[in-house]
Order: sequence, then C-alpha cells, then structure tokens
Amino acid sequence: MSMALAVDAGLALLILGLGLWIIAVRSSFAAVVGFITYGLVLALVWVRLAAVDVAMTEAALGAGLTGVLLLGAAARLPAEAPGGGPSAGLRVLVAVLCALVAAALAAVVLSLPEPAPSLAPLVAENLPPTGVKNPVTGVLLAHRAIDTLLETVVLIPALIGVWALAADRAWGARPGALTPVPSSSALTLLAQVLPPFGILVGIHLVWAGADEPGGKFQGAAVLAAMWVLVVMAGLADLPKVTSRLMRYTLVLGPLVFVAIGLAGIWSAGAFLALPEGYAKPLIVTIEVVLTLSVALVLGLLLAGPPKERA
Amino acid sequence: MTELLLAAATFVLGTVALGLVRILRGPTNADRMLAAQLLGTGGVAALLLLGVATGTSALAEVALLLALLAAFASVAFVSGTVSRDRAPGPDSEPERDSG
Amino acid sequence: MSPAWLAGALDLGGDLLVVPLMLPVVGLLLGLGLGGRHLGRVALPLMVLGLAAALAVAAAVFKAGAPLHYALGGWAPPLGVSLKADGLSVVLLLTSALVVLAVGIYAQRPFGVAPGAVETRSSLAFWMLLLGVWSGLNTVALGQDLFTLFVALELLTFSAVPLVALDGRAETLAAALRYLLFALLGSVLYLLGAVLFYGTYGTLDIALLAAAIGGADAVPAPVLAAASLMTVGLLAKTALFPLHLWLPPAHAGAPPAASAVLSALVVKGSFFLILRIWFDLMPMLLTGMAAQILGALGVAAILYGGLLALRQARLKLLVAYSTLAQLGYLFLIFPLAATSDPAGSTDVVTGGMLHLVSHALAKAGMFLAAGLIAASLGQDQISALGGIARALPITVLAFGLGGLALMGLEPSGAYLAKSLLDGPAAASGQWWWGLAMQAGGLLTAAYLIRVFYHALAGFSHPPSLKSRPARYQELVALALALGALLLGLLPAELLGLVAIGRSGVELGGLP
Amino acid sequence: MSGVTLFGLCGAALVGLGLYGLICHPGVLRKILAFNLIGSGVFLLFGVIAKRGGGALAAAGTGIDSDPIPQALVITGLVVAFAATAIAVALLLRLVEVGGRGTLEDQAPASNPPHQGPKP
Amino acid sequence: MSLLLDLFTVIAVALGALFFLAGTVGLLRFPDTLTRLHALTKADNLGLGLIVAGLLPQVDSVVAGLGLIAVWLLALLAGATVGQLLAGAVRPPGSSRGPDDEGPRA
Repeated sequence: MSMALAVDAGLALLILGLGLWIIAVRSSFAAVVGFITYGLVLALVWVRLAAVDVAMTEAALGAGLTGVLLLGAAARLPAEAPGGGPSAGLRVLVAVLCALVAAALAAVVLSLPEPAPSLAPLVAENLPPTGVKNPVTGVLLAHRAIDTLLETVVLIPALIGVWALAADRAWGARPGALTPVPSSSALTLLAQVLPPFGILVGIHLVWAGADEPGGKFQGAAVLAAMWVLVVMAGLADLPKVTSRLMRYTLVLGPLVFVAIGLAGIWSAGAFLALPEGYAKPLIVTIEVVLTLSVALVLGLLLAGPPKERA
Repeated sequence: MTELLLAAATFVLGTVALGLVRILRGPTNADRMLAAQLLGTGGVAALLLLGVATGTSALAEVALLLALLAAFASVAFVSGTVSRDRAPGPDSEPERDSG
Repeated sequence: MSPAWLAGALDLGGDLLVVPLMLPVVGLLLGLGLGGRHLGRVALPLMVLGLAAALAVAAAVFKAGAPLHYALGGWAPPLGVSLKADGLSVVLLLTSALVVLAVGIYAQRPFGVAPGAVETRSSLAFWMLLLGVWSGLNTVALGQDLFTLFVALELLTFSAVPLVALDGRAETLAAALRYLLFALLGSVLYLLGAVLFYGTYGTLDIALLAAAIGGADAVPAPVLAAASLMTVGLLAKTALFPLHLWLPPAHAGAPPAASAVLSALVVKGSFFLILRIWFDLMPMLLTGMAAQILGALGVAAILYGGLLALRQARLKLLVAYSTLAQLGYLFLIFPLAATSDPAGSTDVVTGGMLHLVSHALAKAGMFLAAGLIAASLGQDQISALGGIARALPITVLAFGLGGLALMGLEPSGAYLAKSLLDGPAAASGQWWWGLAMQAGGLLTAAYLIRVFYHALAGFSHPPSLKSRPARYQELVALALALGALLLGLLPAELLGLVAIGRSGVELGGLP
Repeated sequence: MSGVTLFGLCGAALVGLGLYGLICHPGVLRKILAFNLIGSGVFLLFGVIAKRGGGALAAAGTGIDSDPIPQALVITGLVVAFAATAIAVALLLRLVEVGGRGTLEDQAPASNPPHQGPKP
Repeated sequence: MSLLLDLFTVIAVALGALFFLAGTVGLLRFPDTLTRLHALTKADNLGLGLIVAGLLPQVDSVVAGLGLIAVWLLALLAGATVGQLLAGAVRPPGSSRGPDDEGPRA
C-alpha cells in the first residue's frame, strides 16, 4: 500500500510541476512540449484511478491528437513579444484570487460526503440487458446514449466552424494545416509500417470495447492519428472539403445512431431504447459506424481549414 | 513480487521524471522533445510493470496507445520545426514565420 | 422522413418530445450530405416543421396542465437521462422556432445559392451553424440532466462562435476568439459545478437533485460551491455585466442574420439554464445574498449597457450594447421572485419569460433591419442615416417598432412584463428595482430617439442606395418587431402556460 | 491521506493554475493551453469522484472498483474539449494570417473600437 | 523453476530500470543534442526491452506475452525513426542531410 501511495504522490507531484511549467515558461513551444508530457503522465494517473477506458482516451486524444494540434499551432505563430498582459500588480492580485479558488476547491474536495454516493451498483444491475460487459460502454451507448449521440453531433458544427475559416476562393480545396515533412526515407518507412499496426490496434479497441476497456473514441483517435501520419509523410492526400463521399461518411455514424434510436420507439417503447436480445449487436453496429465517422472528424479537425496550394 | 514490480515502476518513473529537467533547460526544442520521448518510453515501461503487478491486462493496451501516439507526436514535432526554420539555433524562441 | 415523424408524433403522444429534440439534429446531419447548394431551400420547410412541433408540444402541455416527462431509452434517472417540457421549455422552444424561421427566410438572399451555382463557403457554414444553434437551444429547453445540458451548451457555443467570424475580417476573428475563450471558461466552470453535484448526491438529474437538496437539513459546502461556479460560468456565456466584454464586438461584427440569432437566442440559452438552476434545482437557496447580487448585476448591466449604447457611433454596435442592457432586466427576476409569495414569484417568472420573448423578437427584427440599412448605405454610422426613412420606409418602420417594444410602450410584451414585475417590487417594498427599470426605460428611449432623429432628418434628401433590400427581407424584420409590440395582447390563459410546472415552488424555504 | 484524495487536491490546484494562465497570459495559444489545464483538472475531479464511489463497494467485496458513469462523462468531455481546442487553434491561426497577431491585447474592451470601414 | 523465473524477472527488470537511469543521466550530462539523442534512443529501448523480457515469465497467457513484445517492437521502430528524424532536424541546414538518406529504404 505504501508503495502504491508513493507512486501516486510521485505522479501528483509530476502533474503539478508540469502544470506549473506549462503556465510559467516563456516559449510557447516549450509549453506545448510540456503539455504533451503532461498528457502522458495524466494517462498514468487515470490508470491509478482504475479508469482504464479514460486512460486510453487521454493517451490518444488528450496527449496525442491535442498535442499535435498545438504543436502545429506553436510552429506557425509569430514570436511573442516579451511582456504584455496585465501589469505586475494585477498579476499578483489574480494569482492570489486563483490561489483562493484552488484552496476553496480543495476544501470542497475534502468535504465531499463519506461514504461517497455511487451509481456503480445500479449500472452493474442494469448492464445485463445491454449485452455488453464493459460498464463504461454500457453507460455510453445505452443508459446515457443521448450524451454520446449529441456529442458526435457536436463534432459536425465544430468541423464546419473550422472549415468556415477558409478564404472564400479556397473553398473546394483540400485542408491545409498539416505540413508535410520534406520527404525522408525514415518517415516514409514509419508511415508505411505504423499505420497497418495502428489500424489493427484501433479496430481491436473498438471490437473489444464492448466487453473490455476500449471503445469507439479511443479506436477512432488512433485511426485518425494514423491517417494524419500518412498524410504528413506525403503518402496520401486529404479529401477536398466538397467531397461527397467524405461528407456522407462524416454523417453516416450519427445518422445510423439516430435511426436505431428512432426504431427503438416502435421496437422497444422509447427513443434510444434497444430491443431485448438485439441490444449487443445494435451497440456494436453503432460503435463501428461511429468509429468511422468520428475518426474522420478528428482527422479533419486536425487538418484545419481548406487552403489553396501555393 | 507485486511490491517489487511496483517499486521498479516507481523507480523508472522517478528517473525519467528527473530527465524532465531537460525540458526546463532546453536549450533547443529538440532537447525538450527528447525528454518528452524518454518520459513516453518510461511511461510505457511503468504501465507494463503496473499491469503485470496488478493483473490488469488492459494496461498493456494503454501502453501500446501511449507508444503509438508518442511516435506520432514526435513526427508532428519534426514537421513543425522543419517547416518553421530548418535549424533551431541555441535560442529556443520561435522565429517569425517568413513564408 | 418527415411524414413518418409527423405520423409518429400523432399517434405516439408520449414520444412527442423527441420531435423537437431530433428534428434540427437530423436536419444538421442530412444538411451536410446535401451540401450548401440546396441547404438554404431545404432548411425552410424543416423550420416550418420545427415550429409545428413546438406548437404541438405547447398544445400538449397546455392540455395536460402539467409538465410532460420522457425517459430516454426507457432508463429512468438517476441511471438514465430524462426530458421534461414545462412552461419554460415551451416558451424557449416556440421563441427559437419563430426566430430561426424568420432568420431562415431573411437569409435566403445573403446565404442562398442560385440554382445551378456552386456551393460557397458561407452558404454551407451559415445554414449548418444555424441548424446547430437550433439543435442546441431545443436540447437546452428539454434537457433535465446537468451533463446533457453541458453537451447542449457546447453545441450552442461551437455553432455560435464561427457565426461571428463568418466574414473573415481580422476584427471579427478577434471578436470570435474572445467570445470562444469566455464561453469555454463558462463551460468548464459549469462542468466543475456538475461534478461537485454528482460527488455529493450521486445523480445529475435536476428533479432528483432538487429533492435531495430540499430534504437536507443544511446545505453542504460542495453544493454552495457548485451553485456559484455554475452561475458564474453561465453568466460569462450570457454576458452579464461585468463578464460582458466579448458581446458587443461579436454581435456587432457578425453578419446581420447571425447577429439576430446570437442576440435573440444564443445568450438566452445560457440564461435559461441559470433559471433552471435557481428555480428548479435549488429554489430554497434563492434567498438573500445570491438573489440580491444577481439583481444588482442586472441593474449595473441596465445602466452600463444603456449609457454605452447612447455613446455609440455605429448602428449595429448600438443595438449590441442595447442587448447588454436588456439582458440586465432578466436578472431582476431573481431578487423579485425571492422576496415574493409563491403566487407573486410565479408572476415574476412569467414576466421575466415574457421579457425574454419580447426582447428576442424585437432584437432579431432590429438587427435584421440594421443589417439592411448598413447593406443599403454601405456603412452604418448613425450620423449618416439622414433620409433613410424615406428611402427604406418599411425597414426603418421595423427598426422603430422594435425600438418601441424595447422601451416597453403599451401594448408591447415588455410593457406587460414590466407590469408583472412592478407589482411584486412594490408589494415587497423594494422600490429600487422598479426605479432601475424606469431608468433603463429612459435610457432605452434616449438612445433610440437619437437613431430616430438621424433617420428622420433630411427627409427630403434621400441618400443614394448602393443596393436595395428584398421586400420579403423588410417584411420579415417588420413581422418580428410587430410580434414583439403586440405580445402584450396575449390572453391571460395563454400566459398561464408559462406557469405550468411552476406552482408549488417554495422559494427560499431554507431557514 | 490516500492517493485518491491526493489527486483530488491536484485537480483543485490545476484549476487554479489554469485560471491564472487564462486570465494573465497575453498569448492566445497560452490561453488555450491554460483552458486545457483547467479542463484536465475538472476531469481529474470526475475521476476522483468515480474512484471514491467505487472505493466503498470494492471494500465490500463487490468486485467493482470505480463508478463507470463519471468515467463515461469524462470520455465525452475529452472529445468535446478536443473539438473546442481545434476551433480555437483554427481561429487563432486565421487571425495570425489575416491580422498578423496572436494576441487579443491591442483591442481590449474599448467601447468605440477603431472605425471599421464599410463592408465591401 | 518458478523461483528461477522470478529471479530472472528481478534481474532483468532491475537491469532495465538501470538502463533508464543511464538514459536520464545521458540526457542530462551529455554536451550537445546529437550525442544526447544517440545515448537516449539506445538506453531507453534497451531498458524497455529488458523490462519486457523480465515480465514475460510473469504473464499467464501467450497472447499477453505477445502483446508485451508488440509494445516493445513498436517502441523500437518509433524510437529509431524519430531518432533519425530528430537528427535530421537538429543538423544545421548547410551540412548534408546524410542520416536521413541512409536510413532503411522501403
């Protein structure tokens, strides 16, 4: 037990130190590198909190894709002029206020009721009708399916919002935020060897997600990362924003989800209800189509607005 | 054995965390990325150790993801530095993008 | 799809709530497949259907005389997520459907694509984002789960922010970015509050939480923290003074059709959640301090927004600052309701919702009219409006009627709202809230009269117009303004609709 | 003090740190990073509450070690946070491209921003 | 037998951990980026390999063992490529981009 506590304390210190670094360092680039490291450590923290599903999502999305997004931004930004921002006095005032907020929050955390309330037994009791064994997947696709549906819908306006930042004349071009690395055989090799492997991992995560940790978001993030890697190596082109096929694929997953949900009104008595006995195959179907759509959206969010090639 | 593997995980994490001093000191961004990469590999090792120690086989998959995405981030880093200025000098401040 | 849906709605009364929830979402999804070339035309019938669905829900709630409930997926809370349509939901559903439909008609010209032409950036983006805003609002209206409402808020934010920067100029990009940062801070504070609720009571369902909090002897510290965090977060999204900095440049810089939606609806979405939190989730906490602070901030917003509107040189900025002031009125309902008896507090909430609708219609009409004026003149300096009333009489009439509705002249919705609010203010001896409303009314009159003065001046010398607005655009603006002005003529029974689900709410029940 | 409580305090501290960064940093990219820091602090609190909810049950020998509902919420939240970051970064890069700056400083809350020319 | 395997695990894991220590020391003490890079990629890959080897006797299924080896191979591949890329990026633009071109051809 004491060894475990030592691991936890070490991780907590590491997290805090990196957090401080991300805020305090002057160079944006160094802060972003710190953020990626921070995400890696956070994945370990999630493991310690017995949340393996979240650890996977954090590693893939929080550290991986977000990190790459921010690295790309840091590389394109003009140098910051030193200084700027609020005056020193104001900073101190803000720092004191933020410290007070953190302290109050810490006190609240310490005053949370004991024993802690939990829906875990209720989920366990109601997991069998869903046919899946991973309770997180059960919650995401049965008990709280509406959140998952709305969240995949949210990604569409987000993508449109990114695309809307293109120049008018660039409409119809390919997304242009990914900088291809000058051709290098090492990268080409990596971009040829890694993706098959990554795709396998992604499919495994989705497939196993019904019964073990994993699921569509983790799988989709890996697939998106592999796609972007291939694009950066110059081995494939992104689709144009006007591509019909791409647009159909983007909305296929959520539409299938809505359709199965609506069918639930007649077959199981409520919107988003799953008929008894068919719950698991339907959940797996939703997971598979959503993986495709979500992977595409994540990759395209990373790829930025369309841009004319120079 | 469990305690021992946990101790090894702590040790590996501790050492690679020490390497993070490189993130602080730089001097180039490549050095910082190296430290992040070391932490990535160390994190993978720690996850594998933890997974075997606690009997959670899914941790190997988290480790797999971590290794995959760390490689991906490094490629993005190189792409970023190369596109910006081909040789980051000793000064780590990003230069103005001229193109 | 639609006939099947309607048929389903007809013979499956209980599933009615799914229609307004999913109609805009399905439109959004199919819209991307359809593409920007046809989206503008196809969106219109969808919006008419949406209005019909909102009316159907309103009729069902009115007939039942009680809120409608729906357990999604057949899973009851706390495990599952439920929907509820009460009087407040109906008001938001109807207002959204009306304004979205009006903006949809207006935007046929700026964002429509002629048959045979290719899709443009702004045509796809505008319609998709408009449908996104609408989806978010309907979910906010019906959601009963704090986390589902969080996702709905994000849907609203992610759709609203890009609308601000639709024209791509550096100023609007900066305004959108600032808006996004405020909104994201708001979301994350809201989420922090939600997790504290879950950690204390093990549920996120509003009704279950209210029962748990109401049954407690003392309010636990996490609940107090959660209430303040969520309120501050939502205030940042609603742009209540002093968290308003992002609003004027964002609302004034967006294309007029987008400004109308942002000012009339988007800020109301987060305000609606503040209402839900304080009136449904923890009514017993709405005593003393919290309510007085919210009211005081409201007064500050009324005065600050009004004074700054008076000083604006540009018409659209004036309208945007006027939104700041008008949002302030909405927050007066907290102190007024907190100090009234149950019947009085129901009146106050009804008055507040009436003001919300009145402002939504009037402000949408005014932004659309201001946009037409700016497009016709090529600029929107107030001092250069001379003769515009002669050149664009219908547009100026629409702006003027919207202005009269804002001032609260009889029979406008705002007049009725103020009379509903005045009663409790006088009854509880809190004359200062009434005074603030009077002062705000005077300021509103002052900044609008300044516009009228310039618009009516030089009547004999109409300016040369760069382009003429389409007649239907002018009529849409006029219809919205007229709606706001005639809202006060609603029969009392219909006003009772707003109160459905309110009765029996004991405010400030805690010692 | 258990490891779970430690992470809870850590989450509280991260919220404070991120809040400071969001308010005080002039650079927008740094504000975006700070937002992500606050977000991760909040998510960490979700994880702590999930683990606490599982802790009592694990002690009772039910074989459950964590409450899956907050975990599911965090997964949803992480995806939403990624989308938010993507929009913010795209807006920032476009602002740099069009306006040549990566801060919002120069045009702070002036009630009368510099005259904007008529829209073309 | 089991004791022997346990002993093997202890030795391999301890050695692996030492390699991580060596990598860190190299990262902190070596004078320039390129030498740090070379020290690091060798040390951490070997360290991970030793730890994986040490853990193999402790897992109960062949699949789990294969999984461990897969993680190591992946880290090896990624480490080697990224090392090459970083070396290329660190080199000043004037000098030849040699290491990149001599890399394993596909």
